Amino acid sequence: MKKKIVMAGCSLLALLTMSGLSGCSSVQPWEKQNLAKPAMTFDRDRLDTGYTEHMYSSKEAASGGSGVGGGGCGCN
Amino acid sequence: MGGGGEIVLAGTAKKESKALAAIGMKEVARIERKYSRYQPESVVSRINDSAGKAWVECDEETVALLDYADAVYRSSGGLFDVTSGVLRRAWNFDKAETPSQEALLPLLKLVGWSRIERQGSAVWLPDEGMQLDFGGIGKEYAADAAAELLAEHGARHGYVNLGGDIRVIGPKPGGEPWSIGIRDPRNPGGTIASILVCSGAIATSGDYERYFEAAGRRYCHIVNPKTGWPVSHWRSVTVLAPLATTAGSCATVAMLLEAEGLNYLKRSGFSYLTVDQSGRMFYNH
Amino acid sequence: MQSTQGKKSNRKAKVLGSILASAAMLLPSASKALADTAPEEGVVSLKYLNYHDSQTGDTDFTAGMSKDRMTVNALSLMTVVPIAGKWSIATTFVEDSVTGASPAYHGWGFPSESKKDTTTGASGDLRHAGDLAVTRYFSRGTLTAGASYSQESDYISRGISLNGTLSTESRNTTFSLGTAYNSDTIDLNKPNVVDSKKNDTPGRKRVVSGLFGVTQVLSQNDIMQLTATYTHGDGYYSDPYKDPDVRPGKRRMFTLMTRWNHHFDGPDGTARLAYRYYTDTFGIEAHTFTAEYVQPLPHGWEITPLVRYYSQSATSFYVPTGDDPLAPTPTAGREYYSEDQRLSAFGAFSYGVKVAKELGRSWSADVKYEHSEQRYDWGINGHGDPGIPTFDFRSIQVGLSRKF
Amino acid sequence: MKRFPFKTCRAALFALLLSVGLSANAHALDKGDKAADFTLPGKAGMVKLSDKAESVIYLDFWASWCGPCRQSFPWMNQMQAKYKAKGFQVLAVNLDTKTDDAIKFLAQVPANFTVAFDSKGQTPRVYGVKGMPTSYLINRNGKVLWQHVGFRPADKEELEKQIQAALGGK
Repeated sequence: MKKKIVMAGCSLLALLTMSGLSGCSSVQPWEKQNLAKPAMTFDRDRLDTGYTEHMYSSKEAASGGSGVGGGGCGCN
Repeated sequence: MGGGGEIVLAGTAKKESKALAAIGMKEVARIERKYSRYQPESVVSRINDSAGKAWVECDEETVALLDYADAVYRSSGGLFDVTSGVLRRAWNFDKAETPSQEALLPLLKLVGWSRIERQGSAVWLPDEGMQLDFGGIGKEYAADAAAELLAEHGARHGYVNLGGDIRVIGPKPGGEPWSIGIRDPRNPGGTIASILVCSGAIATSGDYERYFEAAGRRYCHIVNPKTGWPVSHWRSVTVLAPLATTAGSCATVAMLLEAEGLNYLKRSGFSYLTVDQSGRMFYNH
Repeated sequence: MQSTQGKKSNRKAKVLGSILASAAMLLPSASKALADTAPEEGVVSLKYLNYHDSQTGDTDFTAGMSKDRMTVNALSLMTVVPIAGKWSIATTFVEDSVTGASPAYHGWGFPSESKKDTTTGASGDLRHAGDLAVTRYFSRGTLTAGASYSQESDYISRGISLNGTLSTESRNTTFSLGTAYNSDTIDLNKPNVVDSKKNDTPGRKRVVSGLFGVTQVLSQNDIMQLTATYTHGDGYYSDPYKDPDVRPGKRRMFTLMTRWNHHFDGPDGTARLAYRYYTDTFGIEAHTFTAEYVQPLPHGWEITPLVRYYSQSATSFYVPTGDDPLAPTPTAGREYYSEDQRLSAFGAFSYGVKVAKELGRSWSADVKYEHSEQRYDWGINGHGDPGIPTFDFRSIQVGLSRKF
Repeated sequence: MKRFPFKTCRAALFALLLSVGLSANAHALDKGDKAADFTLPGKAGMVKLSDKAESVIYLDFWASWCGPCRQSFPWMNQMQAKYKAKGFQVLAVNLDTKTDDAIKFLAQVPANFTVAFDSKGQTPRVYGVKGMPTSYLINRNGKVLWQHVGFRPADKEELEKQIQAALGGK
């Protein structure tokens, strides 16, 4: 059962990225005013993300996903 | 503005050079007449006479000069102040005496470019007795104006020299640069260096132009508007810049900034040569 | 008023005016403050967190099992210093203090003669953590080396990491690759450690993780990121303060995270959606959906409502509560077992809101409230343990930051 | 405990990586090309590139939302002032789709050089702009000397040397 899900995940990843690259018309550098807004970036408020990820990973079994590294803790 | 003036032109027939030089000199005389404190009907006198009384409308050139004075005031952190000419009343270079604090205080109250009010092309000096004095700008500006005028009339080789502030119109006819000597601040006849210049301008500000010595100390005509006392760190500051107006102001501001003057010159990006009181030279050329 | 004589002198005045204008431009400034170079995006920010969780027995099966559990107060400081646009150094310091405990076993902490009442299950003390990251910027990529350290009375964690990104020439596609190594040591001879575990194998854990990601610009208003991480951990996973609690000595984890940000031209708002798939060798499989909507408001205000849904399956060695939630469940014949409710199957809904305010060009302040509730029957990954009472936590964050 | 199927997943990921071609689009102005002329609205009246033919031109494509562009303005002011007398001209072409964003930016950040507005983004297409900002140095006879993508404080020294070189060699 697990095997199927993982395979689905990987192929989804491959499919989406392929379509992403060739499919969309490439956005010119000077057309990126909206993409440059802080809200559109992925690591916006590191301290907020730090606390939030720390809270949820110490109260749930799943953790990580957006990055690697960073301190571990004995949160039990 | 005082100080002698000469226009050197080369590469054209004598008669034509003379005519061109006359045009240049006429321009210098016009500016001197218009902005001299000594001429009663000059623009500066009219503004000073209306101090504390009325607004004075100015023409485009005067407005540009006031804007420039403001730019230099801000660039020098308030030390280059065209209203500080009034302090000269306390410093009489013939009597060779330092003024008392009581004599200085009332004059210091009349100094303050930031208190000048301006509306469009009109200007207002708030207190009676306040005085504008373009002495630190006028001479170099006249050199630039004359050089631009001559260039417009076809002059290609030569320079305009007003009391040591020189604006080059173009190199010698063969393209070689002019060799300009920098005066030795302590030996009137001698020079301490000479610079080869084929474009731009060179201006010097020194403690040897008008000064007196008392109790072993030299008091020159460049006065700090905040303290009312003359500066003493540099014997002379020479600056090479694209325009004589800029070169002159930078030299004077460097003198006013005293020890900090060297950093100011480094930040300006221009070539400079300074001599401190021990006679040591600092330059980057 | 001197009248200008005719057009010629007017033109001349313009020429002379331009001399003075360009002369003014050439003047350097006396004080450095005058030359206002734009900030190079250096940042100093401070963030305070207050976290509180509690458990409520709101089903007839868990009646009476309501209890305040844990409170955490934390303060963190981050500085990012750019150097000539080529480097940047980011440091973060965190200090948090924990009071109260998570349950040592089912029904822990409730008056019942049948159980031996151990006093606390969590370190009621201070934790200090810090990390340093040095980033080198290239024309189309970055390289970041990081080091982290975290210490509390019974747990020390040290880590190093290396992350790189590379963009295509149009900068519409960016690949990221990362790896990290973490080494944790657990102090097993603390007073509250369960006696049977005092002589366990040394309390050490080594974790190596890798990351691969692709960020793709889809349109002027859409950007998507796919990140896969793989973590390989070996060592002491059991919880020294909990009994019965014996967990496997190794854990492999895999996550696949898809993030999509969409900007709406009309309200100038931004929707931020994310889905994370998680699976590991403990038998956990979890789905996480988060959605935020950032709405800028006049006078520098910005409001961001957020919702989150999380669901996880139980680990293969989770010991469910028997017919009496307060009684321990026999663990005979099991190699690994744990009653830690975080290993049971459940679902969780969270909601929250963050309000931020720009104060001038360089200061900004923000406040964030978030509440999350876990219930055994809200999950989509298999049946939960009805003996686990509903668990809630709420957090308040207050932040202040300055760009320079 | 079933074996975890990591191998298959990792293979899929690497296949993906290899198949991604790093596309470089064809047309762009290269070193030595003739700078394409253009006429755009400026702060006061129209701005034509060939009007500045006699001088060395630092053509900079920028936008109000771009951080490095904001950092390049004080430096461009300084360069314009310092080398103006030697016939050096900065021409900054704004690419904001909404020009009043640019006006708001210019009210905050002083620009003592010529600014032109190209909200349709025609000129950057012709010049093959790759990132924001992108600048071109054009010598006195209209040839593109080089193209520089991005702006970092560490670039200032090198850029100024190039400008001096371009000004020096008539």
